[in-house]
Amino acid sequence: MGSLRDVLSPFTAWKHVIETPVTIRNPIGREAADGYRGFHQNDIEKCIGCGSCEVICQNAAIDMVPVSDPVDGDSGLRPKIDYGRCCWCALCVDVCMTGSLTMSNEYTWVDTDPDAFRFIPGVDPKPWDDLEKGYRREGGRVLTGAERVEMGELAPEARIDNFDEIVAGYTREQAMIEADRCVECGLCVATCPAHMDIPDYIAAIREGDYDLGLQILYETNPFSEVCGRVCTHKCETACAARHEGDPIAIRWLKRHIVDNVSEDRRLEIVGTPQTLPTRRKVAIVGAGPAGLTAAYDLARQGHAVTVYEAQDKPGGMMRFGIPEYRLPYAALDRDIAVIAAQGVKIETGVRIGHEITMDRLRAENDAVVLSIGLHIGRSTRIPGTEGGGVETAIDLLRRITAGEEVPVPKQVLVIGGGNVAMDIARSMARLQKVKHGAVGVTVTALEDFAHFLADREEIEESLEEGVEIIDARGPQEVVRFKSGNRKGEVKGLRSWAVTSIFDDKGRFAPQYDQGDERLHPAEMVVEAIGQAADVSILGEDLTEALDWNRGRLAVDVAGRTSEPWLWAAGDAVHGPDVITAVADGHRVAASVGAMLMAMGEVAR
Amino acid sequence: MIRFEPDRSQYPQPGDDGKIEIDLETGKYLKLWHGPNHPGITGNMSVELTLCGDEVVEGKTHVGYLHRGFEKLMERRTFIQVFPIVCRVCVPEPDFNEWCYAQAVEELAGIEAPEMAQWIRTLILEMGRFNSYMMAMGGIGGALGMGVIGQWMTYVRDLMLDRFEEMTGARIYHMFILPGGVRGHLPEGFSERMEEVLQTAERYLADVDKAMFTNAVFKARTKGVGVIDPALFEPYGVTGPNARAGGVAKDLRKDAPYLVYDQLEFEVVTETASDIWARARVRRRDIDVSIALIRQILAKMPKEGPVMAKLPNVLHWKIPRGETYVAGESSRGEYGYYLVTDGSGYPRRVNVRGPSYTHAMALLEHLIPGTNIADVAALMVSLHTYPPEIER
Amino acid sequence: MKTEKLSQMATAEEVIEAVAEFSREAHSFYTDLVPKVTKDIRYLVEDLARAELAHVRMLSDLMKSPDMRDHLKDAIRRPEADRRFSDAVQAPELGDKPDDQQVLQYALAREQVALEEFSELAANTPPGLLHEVFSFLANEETRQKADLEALYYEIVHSGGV
Amino acid sequence: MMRDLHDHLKTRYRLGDLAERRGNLAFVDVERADLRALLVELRDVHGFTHLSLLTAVDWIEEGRFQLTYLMNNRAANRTLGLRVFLDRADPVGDTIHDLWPTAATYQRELREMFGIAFPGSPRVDEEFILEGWTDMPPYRRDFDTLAYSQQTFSDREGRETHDPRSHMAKKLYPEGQR
Repeated sequence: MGSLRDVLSPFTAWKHVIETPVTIRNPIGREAADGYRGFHQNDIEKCIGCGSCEVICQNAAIDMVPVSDPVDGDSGLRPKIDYGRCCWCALCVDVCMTGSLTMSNEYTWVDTDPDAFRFIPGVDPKPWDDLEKGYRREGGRVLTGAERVEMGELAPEARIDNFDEIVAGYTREQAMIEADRCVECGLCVATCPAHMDIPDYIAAIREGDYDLGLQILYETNPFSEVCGRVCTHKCETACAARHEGDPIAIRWLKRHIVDNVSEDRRLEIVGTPQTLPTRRKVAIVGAGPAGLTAAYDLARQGHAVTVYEAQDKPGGMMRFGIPEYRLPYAALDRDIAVIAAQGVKIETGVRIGHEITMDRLRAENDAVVLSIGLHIGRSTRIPGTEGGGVETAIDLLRRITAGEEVPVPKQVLVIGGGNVAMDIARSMARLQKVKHGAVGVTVTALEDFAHFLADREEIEESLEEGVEIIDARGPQEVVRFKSGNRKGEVKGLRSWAVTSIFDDKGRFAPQYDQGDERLHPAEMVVEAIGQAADVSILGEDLTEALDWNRGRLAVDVAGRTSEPWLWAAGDAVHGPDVITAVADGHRVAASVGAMLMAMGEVAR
Repeated sequence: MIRFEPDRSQYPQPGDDGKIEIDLETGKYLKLWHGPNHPGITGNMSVELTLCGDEVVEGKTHVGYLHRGFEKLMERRTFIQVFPIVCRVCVPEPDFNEWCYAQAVEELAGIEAPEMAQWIRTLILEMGRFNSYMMAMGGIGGALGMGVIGQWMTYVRDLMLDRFEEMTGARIYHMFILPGGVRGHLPEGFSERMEEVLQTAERYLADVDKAMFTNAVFKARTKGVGVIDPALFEPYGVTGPNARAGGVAKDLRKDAPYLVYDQLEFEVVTETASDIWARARVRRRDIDVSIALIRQILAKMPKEGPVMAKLPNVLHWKIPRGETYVAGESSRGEYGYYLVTDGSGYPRRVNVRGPSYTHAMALLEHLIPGTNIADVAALMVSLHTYPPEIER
Repeated sequence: MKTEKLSQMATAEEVIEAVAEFSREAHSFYTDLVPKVTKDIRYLVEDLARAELAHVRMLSDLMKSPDMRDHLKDAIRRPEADRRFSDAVQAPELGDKPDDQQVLQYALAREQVALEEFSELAANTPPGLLHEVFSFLANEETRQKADLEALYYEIVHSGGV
Repeated sequence: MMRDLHDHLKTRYRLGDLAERRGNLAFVDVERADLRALLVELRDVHGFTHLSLLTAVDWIEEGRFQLTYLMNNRAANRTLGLRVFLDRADPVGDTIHDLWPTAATYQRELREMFGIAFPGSPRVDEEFILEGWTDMPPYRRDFDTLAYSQQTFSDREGRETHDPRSHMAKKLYPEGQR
């Protein structure tokens, strides 16, 4: 038997009888902790419907359901949560690419209808929608990489005196890390004009299967090597990763695949047409991305395709518009070689309208595709633009590519704020560096930096190379010497400050401050403001016969003009962009192919 | 002390092979299911008892009442998707699952959680241990008719759950220790609120000491009852407080220091009697160790620093082929995860080593013959077992 | 006729008639131009002709409106811009085979003159019906000029590749 | 130290290479025939007295099961994982319940979940977790839990999801445009 203490001390428990109860009288309505993981909230304006929440949910509690129409970078889908399955782990919140999905600290809700517990947060109104408290992940998203792998580039001093390619391309290790960041939502696919299977080829990189990657690229784009370098990468503006970090370097990853497949292997993988020749003939005018893509598709369908090119080399604007430091000619040649290997005949140095007329093309072929691009450089036509010392950027770029001698004065002024302006500025800078040992290029643009048309990286690289960029200047006059031995030569550009370029509706309505006038000294003025197609090759009769739509050839969705034998594609129809031209080429080829097929049926 | 000694002459005698032949047809025996629904059972399990008089001649443990095939489920979830389900392997002390799994994944993937995360993980594990012991104290009291102990302990545990709630966003399944680190820092003023909880706990524990450990009835019912011969510890895989109650000073926190335990000062609590009382006492004293550790961690831990390592994209996270075993000292003993990877995005095999696996199966079945039916509940509860970690 | 216009004061009827004349001239100018330009830019000239015709109609409706009739004889100060206004009517500076850019530049110049004319008229007339009419017409011209500017930017400044 | 032990044991047992995971954890392949003697030596000579766990891994592609015996020397803080491979077509392991009685539980579970036989292990054929289970041992890799649950349970009505990529394709460029 224990001591007396052992018998008595348990009775001390009785003291609790007079204590206030510790239980909460009404637990319904007790507020949870600030960071509690309760019912979800979704900021549906911020949400892009990428579906990462659905993918990560191990309970399959989330369905992506349509809430609005899809637009670039937003599928219009929003997560609908089945709370019968939700385990409140909040991985969906942690993985959310935009930070739109959060959890409130509300957790009590009684309802007799089980289906009430399936709803779309942020769409189906709930009392906790505006609660400030609840689970918010700390910092940015951590479950997918947020930072882009930096691309190796030639340093400015190493690149300014030559036309060597600037971008090094990813190593396998770098590409693997960058490819790993992709969440495979596929929002980019809709935005890509050619609807390339972006998540799939990025997955191929992760698997290290470059053959597969290349195969995927060729399913949608025979200019993957070119696009891997100079694509306008609209896809990256739709990338889910951009909302809380850098978008995936989709363009560089595409290039990385091509870089890792030898030329021979590439020809092997792509192969040659697997169908019998159809004996149908197609003429394509212009060997740019649209024309050659259409040629590639049509040749693979078994048709005899001839591409006519006015310049003495194929490639169109890819060759003659884009400087070599951005797109080495060898890269372009490799893409074209695969197309030529499909049996496409490319006749260079043949100017339609001169050596061969459209009528003859029409007579000798079953279909004609017009893909002539935008090769006429626009002029501002301000006073002084007529006469020597004033050039258009397009023309100069073409002459540089063709190896022609171009004037390289010590001080050049470029009018324009787009990528063409940067291209010519940087090209001239290189030529100046070689000839004079110093760069003297000034770019004046109507737009201010906030509204610049050129890509950010183009602007940055231009500045690194010593190009001076002055934004928000309206050109007024090319000033010429009025007397002396340089009489008539260009003295510089007179400009006014632009106080605003767009009105409150975002429309072009330039306002100048005439008091802020400047003279930018220069021996040469280059206009890089815009481009036009040379439709004069069509001839008067055809021009008159065709339907037009506000300055451009009227075409149906498939690119067919009002003349049943004539299709039009590329920049001249849809504006300047390689990938859009590629998409256009596919579209036209499909339409032409369908027509030829129908012809074949009739003949039989 | 008066102890009733039964007349054993009527009891079956073991044969030459040591086994007892039980023939129910003789009418001498009674089958009794202790559980799966019984106040004296620890969770959803049962012991199939064969009684002769009021003495147990055989006990067979039955589990499977809440088997969800976790280990198999994990094999078809990506490495990140496993994270939300591991905690569910053990309700009262879920955090060991989170930590073991995270640590195993980190090892095989070559990732190291930041220092801040290591401290917070240690804090969580001690808080979890505290809670688990609260259940154990309440359970042992309850099994011996002292329901009020259970009520006090539940209250104190609830206060700790409040701290869990504010730190992790959830009370029971915290889902806070992710592979790579932890999900966040401690909220503002956490230490102060924790101190209040600890002081309340100490007040109630003082009452437990008076009402339970200094209680003639409790002593009579537990001292010398349910003795485990320390020689059985290794053959039966006995670890943790069950072994420490038999004088074996083994504690993974000391023997194989993990997280930041090598930077903390604490003693390994032991008792010698190896009976129910000793096991309860070891746990009671280990609560004090936990309380001290929580105070120490909060005082010593860094004030800032990242809590997550950089992870690969978890949506297609692949881990090279390999295997590892990560274990720690839970409130019941060695808790470990054996993780095998095969280079894919899914675990090849996850095996959870819960201490209850050996304690509630082979050990209990070995101990139970000869026990008085009235002591079965106390014996069971004194082993402090949680069935889900047996059947996983 | 010309000298009358140059006098300091005129009636509202005279001023509006001069404006209508300006638009009528422009309409027939654009109409004549339509067959001369290539088909691809014909839409531009046609659009401009249509706009001018709409103008003429609007002004003629205005003159006929009962409210307006009472004010037709009101004397108002002839705007300074009127001189350039008259010049523009007289001297279309456009070649025989203009391209889209030339046509647009020409049209923009005309809009600018009209805009200044109406703005000045609005400023010169005291609050009342005439003031409102001129303000309305000035706004109308501003809008049309903005449309043309936007079109000019789209066609000429496409920005480059 | 693990390496020393491995070198030492290698002279008498057919052991694979030592796969070191951490300083205090390593794995090694062991021939089934050597297992028992090795376990006894590890326990009685080298202080590996604690059986942390015994479980199996199904390498279905390789046609074999891996049994993992995790042996722990607590005093020295060392854990050695012994890997014994069994033919998956006829998996038979050797019982060690006489060395560690608790092993009988592990073996009973392996019998039920993987279908690995341990002749002589007490109550090895008694149901452990599953009652009335007639399908294949469920922890084998070829047992498809998803298929099982789809056959056994029904999905909730009215659930439908959309893949963002194909949904956008359908809405924005239904012609496919390839």
